[in-house]
Amino acid sequence: MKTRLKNKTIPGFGLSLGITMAFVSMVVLIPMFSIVLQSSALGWSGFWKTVFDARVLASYRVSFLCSFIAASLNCFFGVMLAWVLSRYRFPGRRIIDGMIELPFALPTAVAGIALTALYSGKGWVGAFFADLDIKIAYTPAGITIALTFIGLPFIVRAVQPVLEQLDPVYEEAGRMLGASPARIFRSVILPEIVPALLTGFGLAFARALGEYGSVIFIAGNMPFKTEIAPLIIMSKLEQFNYGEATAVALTMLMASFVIMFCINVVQSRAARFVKE
Amino acid sequence: MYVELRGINKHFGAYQASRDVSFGIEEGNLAALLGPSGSGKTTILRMIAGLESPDSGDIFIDGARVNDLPSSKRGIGFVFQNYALFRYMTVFDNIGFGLSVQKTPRAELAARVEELLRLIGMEGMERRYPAQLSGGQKQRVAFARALAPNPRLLLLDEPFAAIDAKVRQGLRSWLRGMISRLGLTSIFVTHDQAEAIEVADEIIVTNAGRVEQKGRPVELYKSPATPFVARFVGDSAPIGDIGRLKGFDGADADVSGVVSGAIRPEFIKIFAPGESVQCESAVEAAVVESVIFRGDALEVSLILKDTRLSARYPLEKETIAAGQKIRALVYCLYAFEGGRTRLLHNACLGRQHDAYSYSI
Amino acid sequence: MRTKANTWTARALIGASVLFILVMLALPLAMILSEALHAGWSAYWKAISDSYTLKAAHLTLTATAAAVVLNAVFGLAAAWAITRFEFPGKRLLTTIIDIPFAVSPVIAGLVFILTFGRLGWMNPILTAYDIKIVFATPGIVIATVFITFPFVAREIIPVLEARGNDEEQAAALMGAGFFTIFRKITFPHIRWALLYSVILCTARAMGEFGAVSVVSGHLRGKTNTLPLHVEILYNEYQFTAAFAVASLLAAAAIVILVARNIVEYMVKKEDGGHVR
Amino acid sequence: MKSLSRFFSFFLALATFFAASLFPATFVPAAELELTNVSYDPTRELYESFNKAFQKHYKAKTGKNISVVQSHGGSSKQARAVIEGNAADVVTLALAYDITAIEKAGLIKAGWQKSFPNNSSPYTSTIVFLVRKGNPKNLKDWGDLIRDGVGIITPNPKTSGGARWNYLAAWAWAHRQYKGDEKAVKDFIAKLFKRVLVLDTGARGSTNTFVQNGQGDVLLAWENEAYLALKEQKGKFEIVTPGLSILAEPPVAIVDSVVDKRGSREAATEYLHYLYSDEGQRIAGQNFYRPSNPVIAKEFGDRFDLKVNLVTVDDPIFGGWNKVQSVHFNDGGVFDQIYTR
Repeated sequence: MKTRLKNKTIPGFGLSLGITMAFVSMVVLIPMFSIVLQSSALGWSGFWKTVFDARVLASYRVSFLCSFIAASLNCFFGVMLAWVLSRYRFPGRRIIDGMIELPFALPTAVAGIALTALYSGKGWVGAFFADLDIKIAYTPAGITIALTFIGLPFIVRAVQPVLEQLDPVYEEAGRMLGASPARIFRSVILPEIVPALLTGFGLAFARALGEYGSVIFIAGNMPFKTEIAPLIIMSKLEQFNYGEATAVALTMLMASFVIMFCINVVQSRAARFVKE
Repeated sequence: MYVELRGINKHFGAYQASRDVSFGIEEGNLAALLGPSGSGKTTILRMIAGLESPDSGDIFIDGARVNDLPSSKRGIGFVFQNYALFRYMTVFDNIGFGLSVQKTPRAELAARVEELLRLIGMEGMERRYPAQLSGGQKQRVAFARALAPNPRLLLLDEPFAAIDAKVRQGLRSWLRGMISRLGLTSIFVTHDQAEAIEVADEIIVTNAGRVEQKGRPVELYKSPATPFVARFVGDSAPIGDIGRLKGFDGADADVSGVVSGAIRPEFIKIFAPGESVQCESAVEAAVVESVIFRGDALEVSLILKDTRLSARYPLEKETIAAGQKIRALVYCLYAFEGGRTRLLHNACLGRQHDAYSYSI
Repeated sequence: MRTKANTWTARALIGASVLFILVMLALPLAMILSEALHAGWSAYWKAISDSYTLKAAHLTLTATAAAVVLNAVFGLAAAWAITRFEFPGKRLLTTIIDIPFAVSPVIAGLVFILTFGRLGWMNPILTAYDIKIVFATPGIVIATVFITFPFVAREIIPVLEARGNDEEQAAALMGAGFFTIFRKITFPHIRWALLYSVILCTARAMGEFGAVSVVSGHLRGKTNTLPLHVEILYNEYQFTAAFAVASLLAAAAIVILVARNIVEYMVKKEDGGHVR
Repeated sequence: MKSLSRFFSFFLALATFFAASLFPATFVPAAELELTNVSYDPTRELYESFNKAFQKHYKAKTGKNISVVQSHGGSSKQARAVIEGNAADVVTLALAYDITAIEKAGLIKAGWQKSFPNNSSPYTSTIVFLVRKGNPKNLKDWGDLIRDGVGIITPNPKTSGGARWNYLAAWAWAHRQYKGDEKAVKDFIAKLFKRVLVLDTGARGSTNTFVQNGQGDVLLAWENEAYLALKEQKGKFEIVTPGLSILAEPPVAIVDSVVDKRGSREAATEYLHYLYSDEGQRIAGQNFYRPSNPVIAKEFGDRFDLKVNLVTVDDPIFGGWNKVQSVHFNDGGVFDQIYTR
């Protein structure tokens, strides 16, 4: 199909789009196509039977619930961190700012064994809670902590630039109109950061949903209680059950795609307000 | 004095924003803080509002010292330079924000907002978002928002800087009318002297952190207290050494050691070729550099004793052209004596001619 | 601009945020370090210099280098195509590029097995040319490329979009070729964003566990990356060795984060603009 | 001209893409003769010492140097990798079912289990209990496990070979204990798995959960795994051999399609035969695996309780792996029913 290119003045269109399409097809499209191909071998009835199997549904529940709680925890602390990092000068600020990306850089397996060692009955933190007869590792709480660790950078890094570039004049206008700092935060600053916050939340949620490496160490993997969806895929694979594994994988893929789509919609809608 | 500043000093690091600033403003008065950018006028406004706190000195509103009062408790309405409307709130919510903070009942709030919308001539626009308004509309909403909680003092930071020229004129007179109708003590900051003269009851000229002069526009124009005010307010041409002009030379003028000064265009009278000349001894020879048509008169730029001056030349007189030699008489000028400014009349004119026409 | 923390709420917010970072990030790091040095320096050094560890480190560096190079090339090409031209399906292309962010690493691994594995539909072609991808280094490279696919593109596109393309158009009108325009006009503006995203991409690539473990086959000394080696050591009761190698990865992560901070500082100093 | 440059760039990209990713592969120097042994979790220590001995033996016998590349992981996970293309010359997995899966995928010829003695199982093991020092909960046999307050650790039978042997051993005991009453046996197994605290994916993961992270009161483990734990963590644990257990036969096999392509059949056969040699059997014994050669087994008589009562998977209760897999472990099987709470 002949694409009618409006601005052909800048060269390099063929080259750049060519490379882009080559990569996108080789790395994303062809592999994704394989998933669809493989799970279609299952047929619709097989697909629904697998996806709505009790244990798979339970794993969705565990995965979605823990990912949601982890992402929300990250929202609360992420906004606080972004606020503190962008508004106050205090000793150690640069070190804290530097550490935010650690979950990106640290391998998930390493995080997994470290968190498990930390929160299990004998670990530094775990022992403390064990005395209070509270188990963290091998429970959904453990999963949530691992997912919070994984998702932490997304929200801080989404909200921080917005706060840093926000013109202080809005807060001053709020103060002049007699609003208390809390009210100013709620009605002036929050709306400004909500789009970035939702984007960060979406990314953290999608990332946590698919996390495997760190979670299997701390989860305990008890069916119906702490077995996460990626583990279902893995265990179905280990039973040479490719069709069902890809079926579950496809539903996860669908969920993440919906989340990413919502993020894009939110971003474009928010841009409408800010047409300065 | 309704608003009073006494001995205010403020510096940001090494930069001294306010040096011993003291002045007062009468209740119901509309005052302008006029000065070049960076002269500390905005800082003064922000200190009154409580957005900045002075290093030393006191601020009084309605007789009470407010230094320790937070901005929200000073009963001040503030209009920001680029409006600072809350982008995610409708016009209605923006205007009603101040009242909703005071927990005003819904109905009363709505009534007040509707009243204000009528006041600013924007009925029916409650549901709009700031991004959908023009610059002028945004400024009026910002004005209404500041007025909503019935402040006792209104502060405006360069309210028209961000508005394009032709809308600005209308907005200025609209604002002038609003404030005088409400009888609300107001202070606004501007770097545009025409705006200050046109809108304000009184003007406070600031320069490098100090108050140069405070007074009604006519006063500032006619009797500037300092060289800065003379040069800044109205047009004037600087004179290196006034002694070199006839009638102001050392001999009979009672000035000694006076060096520089400034001449306003209306201080100079240009004689058409062949026109009878008063006071022959004080007339100076000059060459016309350029002639610009200014609507009601011609603005003539001329070189007199190698200093460039500008003067007005009525249309009905015989036309003159660039390069033509003419004769001009300097009625009076501002003499700068050690930081103070004094109006000096041309000695040879004697007393009989003290009244001269001013065209503001 | 940042103020000194003077109010009570400011101090409380800072305290809470710092505590959150200490518990969530500093504690696991400290855990890794303490376990790693548990048996003293000699054991630590032995674990680090063990032949399998070195082979794993070699493979990790090779795979990371290949992945970062490929992603950088893709990122630049995609950013150029997307921000400099108008063509149908552009928004869809940007969403597709973001898919790897939202997809679970497990699915990523599975996807490549289904495409390039013995059961994959591309198998006849691969065996015909005797090309081995999965269970060999190319498989690990492509899995790492997938995981870090959007990093560079996602970082450069906003920078180029923010700047608009009038400079490039002007240069093109004056007859400049693609490479001169890119080198002289575009590259200087995205230099820092590119460096910043390459750093993040490297960090994430080195730390990938889930996807790589599916396609790796765990052949000791041949297809084990460092994160996989950590899991193997952990499963061989060599806990101190596992944490020692983990501390190696954590150290690499910290070095990378310091580099990121330096880059960000340079950007702030140079044009005041915010990289992200 | 326009489409030409687009097409050219498309190919340029593909070329750079492949070159860059293939480059590291060709770069790795091809070692001399090399065997790949894909094995399951707990045999790491066994094959580490065995491979060293085999290298010496093979050098002495044929004068050629040989290196053995090991790969360890959950038994069925490893079988899956081989099926997907992980080129293994030999596989030494936890249960016959996993190797049969590879056979079904066409990589191993049928009748592989007969090509090596003792059902192609050079070493056997059984399932025992690992408990804390002093056996605080006084767990003597399977019956004690379902007492209240007992925390059990075992891997997930759906993903771990070892866990399936645990399950079969428990089933065999319950079958004898309740004299074949199907409902009572299922009820026992359900109660047993209700007390499981953590279901790791692999046998070694479970051991770590019990040993390193101190979870639960008893670990159902391979005999060799239990002894290894004793060696690693001196004086913290002790072994309890239940009255009845299962004869776990982890089989070995040559992957025909790979050895034929690589021409390593001769070396691979030699490798597996060496497992049966006295030297090989002794290494197995030292690593807590029961040598299949009775003579050597006696040498380790003090270590292994040779008199323990063992049932095999081909016992009429089970009827071989295929039946067991479909009845108990496949989706919807007995194990799944236990978990549809």
